[in-house]
Amino acid sequence: GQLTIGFSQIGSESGWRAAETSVSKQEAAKRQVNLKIADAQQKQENQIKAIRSFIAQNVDAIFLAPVVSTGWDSVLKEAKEAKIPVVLLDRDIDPSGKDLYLTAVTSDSVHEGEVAGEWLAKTVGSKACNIVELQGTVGASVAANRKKGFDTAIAKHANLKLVRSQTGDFTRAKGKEVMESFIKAEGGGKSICAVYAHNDDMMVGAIQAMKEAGLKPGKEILTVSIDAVPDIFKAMAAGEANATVELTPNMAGPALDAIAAFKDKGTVPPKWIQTESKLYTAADDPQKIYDSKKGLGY
Amino acid sequence: MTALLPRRGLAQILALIVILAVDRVVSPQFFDLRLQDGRLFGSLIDVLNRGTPVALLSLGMVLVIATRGIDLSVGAVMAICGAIAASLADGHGLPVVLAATLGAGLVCGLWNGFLVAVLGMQPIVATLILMVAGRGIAQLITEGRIVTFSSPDLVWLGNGSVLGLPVPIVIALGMLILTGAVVRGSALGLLIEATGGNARASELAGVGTRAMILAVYVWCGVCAALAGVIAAADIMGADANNAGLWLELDAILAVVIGGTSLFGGRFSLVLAVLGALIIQTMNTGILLSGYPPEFNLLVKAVVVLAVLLLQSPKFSGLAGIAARLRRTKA
Amino acid sequence: MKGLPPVLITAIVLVAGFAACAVQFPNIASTRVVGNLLTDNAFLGIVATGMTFVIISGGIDLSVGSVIGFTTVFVALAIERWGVPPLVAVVAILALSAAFGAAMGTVIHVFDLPPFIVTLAGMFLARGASFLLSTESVPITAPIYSTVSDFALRMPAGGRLTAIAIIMLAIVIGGALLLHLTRFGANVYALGGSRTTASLMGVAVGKMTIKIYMLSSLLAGIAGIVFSFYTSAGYSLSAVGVELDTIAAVVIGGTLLTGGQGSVIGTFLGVLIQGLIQTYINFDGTLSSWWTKIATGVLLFAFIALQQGLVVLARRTVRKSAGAAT
Amino acid sequence: MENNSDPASPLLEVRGLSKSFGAVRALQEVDFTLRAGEIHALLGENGAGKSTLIKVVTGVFPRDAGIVRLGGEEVAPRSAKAALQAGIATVYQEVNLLPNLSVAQNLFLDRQPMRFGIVREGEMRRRAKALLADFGLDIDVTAPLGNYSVAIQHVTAIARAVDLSARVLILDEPTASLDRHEVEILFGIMRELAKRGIGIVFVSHFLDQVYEISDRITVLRNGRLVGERETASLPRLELIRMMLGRELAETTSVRASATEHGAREICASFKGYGKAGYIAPFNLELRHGEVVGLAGLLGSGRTETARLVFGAERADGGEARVEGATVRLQSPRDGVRHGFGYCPEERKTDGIVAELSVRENIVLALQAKRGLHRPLSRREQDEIARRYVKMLDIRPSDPERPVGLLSGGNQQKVLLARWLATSPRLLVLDEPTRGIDVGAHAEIIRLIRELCDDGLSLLVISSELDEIVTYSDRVVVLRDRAHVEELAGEAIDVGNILAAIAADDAAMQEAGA
Ligand SMILES: Nc1ncnc2c1ncn2[C@@H]1O[C@H](COP(=O)(O)OP(=O)(O)OP(=O)(O)O)[C@@H](O)[C@H]1O
Ligand SMILES: Nc1ncnc2c1ncn2[C@@H]1O[C@H](COP(=O)(O)OP(=O)(O)OP(=O)(O)O)[C@@H](O)[C@H]1O
Ligand SMILES: [Mg+2]
Ligand SMILES: [Mg+2]
Repeated sequence: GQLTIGFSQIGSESGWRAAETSVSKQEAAKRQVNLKIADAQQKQENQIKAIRSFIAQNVDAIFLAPVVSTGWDSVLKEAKEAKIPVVLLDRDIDPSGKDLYLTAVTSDSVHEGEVAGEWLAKTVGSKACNIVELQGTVGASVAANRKKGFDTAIAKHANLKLVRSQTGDFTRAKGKEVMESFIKAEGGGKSICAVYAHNDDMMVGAIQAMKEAGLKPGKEILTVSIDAVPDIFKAMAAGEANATVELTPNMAGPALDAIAAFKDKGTVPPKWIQTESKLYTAADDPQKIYDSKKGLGY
Repeated sequence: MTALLPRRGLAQILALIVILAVDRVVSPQFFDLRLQDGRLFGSLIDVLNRGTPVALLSLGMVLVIATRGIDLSVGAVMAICGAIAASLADGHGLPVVLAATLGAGLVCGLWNGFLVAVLGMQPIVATLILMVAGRGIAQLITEGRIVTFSSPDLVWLGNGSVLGLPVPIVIALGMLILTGAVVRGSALGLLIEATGGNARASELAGVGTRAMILAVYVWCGVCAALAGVIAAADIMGADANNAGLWLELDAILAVVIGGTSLFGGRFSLVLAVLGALIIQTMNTGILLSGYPPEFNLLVKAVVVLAVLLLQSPKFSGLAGIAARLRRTKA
Repeated sequence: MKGLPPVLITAIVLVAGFAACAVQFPNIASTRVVGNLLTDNAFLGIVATGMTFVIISGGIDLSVGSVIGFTTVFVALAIERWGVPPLVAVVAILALSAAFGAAMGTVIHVFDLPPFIVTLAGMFLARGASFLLSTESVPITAPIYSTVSDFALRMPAGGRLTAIAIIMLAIVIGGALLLHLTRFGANVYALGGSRTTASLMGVAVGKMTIKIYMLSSLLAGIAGIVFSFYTSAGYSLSAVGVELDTIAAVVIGGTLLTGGQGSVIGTFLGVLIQGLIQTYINFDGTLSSWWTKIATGVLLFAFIALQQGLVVLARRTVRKSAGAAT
Repeated sequence: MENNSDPASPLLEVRGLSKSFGAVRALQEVDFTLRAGEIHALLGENGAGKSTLIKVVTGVFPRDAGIVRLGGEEVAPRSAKAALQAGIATVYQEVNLLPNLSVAQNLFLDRQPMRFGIVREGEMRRRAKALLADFGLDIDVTAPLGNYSVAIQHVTAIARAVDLSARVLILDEPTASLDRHEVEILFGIMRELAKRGIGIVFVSHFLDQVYEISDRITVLRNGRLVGERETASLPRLELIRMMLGRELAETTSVRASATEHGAREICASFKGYGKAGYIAPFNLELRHGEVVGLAGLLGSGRTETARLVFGAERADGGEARVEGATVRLQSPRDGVRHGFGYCPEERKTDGIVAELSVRENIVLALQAKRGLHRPLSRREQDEIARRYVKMLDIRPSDPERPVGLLSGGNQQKVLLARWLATSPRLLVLDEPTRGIDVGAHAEIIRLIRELCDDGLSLLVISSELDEIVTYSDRVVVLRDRAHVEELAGEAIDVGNILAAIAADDAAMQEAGA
């Protein structure tokens, strides 16, 4: 009959996350799957609780968007004992748990950082460029990975220099505040050549800060960020942002397909279904993308 | 001479000066000011501007704490009111938006006040309820998205300027004066301090302690609403997930740094706002310093402890010097 | 003036709530869910026990969540990176957290500063220190970890009483005995009644204050170890915001934030009530992130209001019967 | 304790003790000598420094200068605990026990009987019972102390100290809230202890009691030692002169003619007023210019009557009228609005706002009455404060001093000032002279009379029957939470009141026989 799937979602900390949730619902509805979403309010312990209660309810499969990469072994073992397949969404877990889940539908966040860094290197060319970075929440694995990828990419280019890096907590308000201080600390922003933000929300805040300081983001100062949320396309259309790397909110679609195939025919999916980390720039008709993304629940 | 060396507030002023000096060391341009598009521009202005939400929150919080209460819900109320402002901004005029948001803040305050004053719940749990549910309500309004708007009126509240000063600073200053006028111009200040100092005795002296408690929570809600509107106007959007997140702790910290006891009683509005500025001066300094963000919390902890030790009556250093100075000048 | 003790009222509220949930989702009334409730809330039960002492003594400890986070990181690094034997690492971190609590208690007492703020600084400090140790999450692979976390007593009908649940139950019972049967416990209540008076009556207030915060941090350390068993990892962001959950559990359990009254068993019931609220929401599974928050708030309100109502009712009946007697 | 057998050797010796609080010099080079086996009264006006002396000696406050010798050896306790360990047990002035703990826990805090690290509850309960039985109390020792009246709390505190006193027992105004019966018991125990060689310091403002119990007297004034005398050789007037530094204006003992009062108008009246489980319904008429005294044993319902009359507690039946008009008294605010005032019995918890200044405490009720919108200007506040500080001789006279730092008696005067400032029509005073020195006592009684002559109506509770007899026009006697008798005019004397109070016991004994 109808499949019942429990989805342990991290929470609703950003627009992207809200979009992932609502896209998941749409995808489930499309396939007539009963999707139970438990929202963990950003806490791992809540996710573990949620998984346990899914097991207690005997669901057909569990989707897990892990808030952190470690600490899932024992609860996933329980799921395995109960013969409930688990699919990871959006983020991977520690390698030691490889045999505890069916497949992972994720992007590679190190790769995202690399794509951003490479774009910047290509665009700047050979001239010297001071970069400032808006990090995600301290301790968040995505932040660490996106930093790592970006650092690797720019390390190959001696002319690119990371001069300041501070956390903006993935939020607009903090992004703006931190950018304001970067501008003050870098002589009114004149010496900044590019901004890299770990997500688009911080970049939107940073763009405002630059505009208020009389700078021209997108022209005097290059911007590159990650996620591809609608508002960054609006900025791009206005010529205030340059590039973003997409993290698709549709992780559930491929996951649902994999589960359906596994349940019906016993097809074991590959261990990693990687989503594309696509780069968007002003050349990609940002207005159109904005219109198409607007309705997705970002 | 007491005007030069006030009995209270000396420790706070000194702390602020020390932190400003440290900021100057980590960032040589700290005191630079220039005019940019008819608006003052510089780190000092950033401190004031970024400090506004917490300063506004602390204005309400200090009254609540003076009655021996605490309001954990202010961050969530900020989120609710920001969300309301953002959803109404593009369809309605500023007066409607302000009326709706301040009204919402008022209702939130009434709810808290009702739980504390009428149902007799302990303030920390009573307001915890709205802290949890309130953010949910805010997200419900925005459906978890960041709702953006472009209404120039509302944007002006966040980014405009009056005589070169950013509007939020002017609003905070106005609220400080208004609150001061209401509280110290009427008997409210005395009655709040009495209620916080000894609620039973005040009740028996004929003070309407319930009304007093209700009033301070309402005012706290209104201040939080204003802070929420400013925070939303600042980023031209309502971020229900993150607006005001953990700011309740900063507001409480500001009040305590401002010398108001968490056990109620004597309070000072000006010093609470000064406390908010101390916190923000520290935050801005951290951002300017260029240290890796892993250090942020450690620096914060050390500074907070140092400021508190300065104020401690048992810590003879500063208090002793101040007393001696006062005595010699008198 | 006895009436219905607050603990009993909390227990009634818990049972009524459980029954109501079970009516809607029959699966809830299973040993499995009960076992989960204990396991999932083990670390919360442990910190809440320590917090009960602090709150009864008239203080508050906001640092516990951060201490848990620091502990997990420290233990993970010690075992995995520095090659310390697990047992030594555990002992070291317990000593460290006890010292941390003692330091906070000393500052509170010696400088006469409000606990709220001192422990808030402690919260920043411990979290900041764990960032310095490692911002990444570190998996713990030591065999003893999987042994402990896999250990469980089977209950009838599939429920599991896990090792960490047993640790929690032991600490709750130990805490209750310490609070209600020893001189130390009586002094905790005395401090909550009035610090000055307690001191005039000959209680060594300074030493008590230090010991109480030490106990709280020590239990937070144990909770951190339990948390690391629970997740087999150390992570600097673990247990963010747990201090508020803990305070809520303690207060729901009938302990007065103003100090002087309360019980460990009440706190334990408070923890279970919070766990039940979450289980209910998880079972429902239709709630979006925001409705989850709203529902949590509403249920919190319902439980507290119900409790408050019962307290008032109990007081009325006592007065009525006293009136009849005269 | 045979080492203390020599009656002449000083047990506790204080030499040149000084203590200042900022600018206030509370003690200046005070000497004090306590011999083993004596009962030594420490006397002085409110704010003379008695309590401070005690707190410095027991290490609660650090001293500025001076030495303390106990049994010949110099001691410098740095906390109450250290003093206890040295053998000095103290009952401080405010009831200093913990209302949230059980009576038994209070009695044995920090010294509970233990076995294997566990408190022996049963043993502790039994010992607590036995201890209190010595004081004629038979109560449930497992109930929280806060459930009991101030008097019972006070007796508990005394019992604890008595049990703890190894060498010295210090009692700072222990009798302030006790009635005659309990005072008798206490004195019996004190004499017993003194016989065993324990030195006892006794602070009181009741000179009768001082003469009854003490062997010697030390008098302080303004923080200085005035002198030390044998009680037997010190005439009362001389003692008063030592305390006040002047003669006491003679108080005439009986109120002016009571006859005309029959015609006075009714200020407030209560019919069938009561609350189930709190106090039985009563009828009470209060007239302008008249003092009504409430007499009864502890727990007889006097405080309850007062709270109901003022509106601090809601009645569940009956009718209240003010100046003839039916009114609702649902809260203290209602009481204040109708021109009532109420000085509660527990001044620390129900009366003062310790942190606020004398000025703010005085204007509090007046301000509450006027409402938020009509704040008293700072000048008006200063003026009111100055007037009452002067009228009631509140010391130190600085109106900006936090009330919590005043001596107990002066705090009581501040409370009185608070209500006088509202110009009430009815003032309810619960133990108004508790802890007030002889000078101020006479002052307050004169004030009560003057107020009456100005048309104020007074309802006064006092455990001092002499005092009640002195100023009352009518006396209502209470027993077991019911009004049982009303005496007026000639019928008012101590004997009649006692008879009315005891009638019940007699009746019970008859019934039992
Ligand atoms: N903690 C304190 N801080 C400042 N001043 C104090 C403090 N305690 C007492 N004083 C002052 O010291 C003086 C002596 O007070 P003390 O309490 O010893 O008087 P007392 O003789 O016990 O009076 P009473 O009979 O009213 O109890 C008073 O002027 C009082 O205001
Ligand atoms: N023997 C007792 N046992 C239990 N509770 C008592 C006893 N005596 C008094 N109480 C409690 O103490 C409270 C206050 O009563 P209180 O003794 O003050 O009455 P009162 O007649 O005003 O006496 P007084 O004015 O002398 O203190 C009452 O609420 C009562 O419950
Ligand atoms: Mg005294
Ligand atoms: Mg009484």
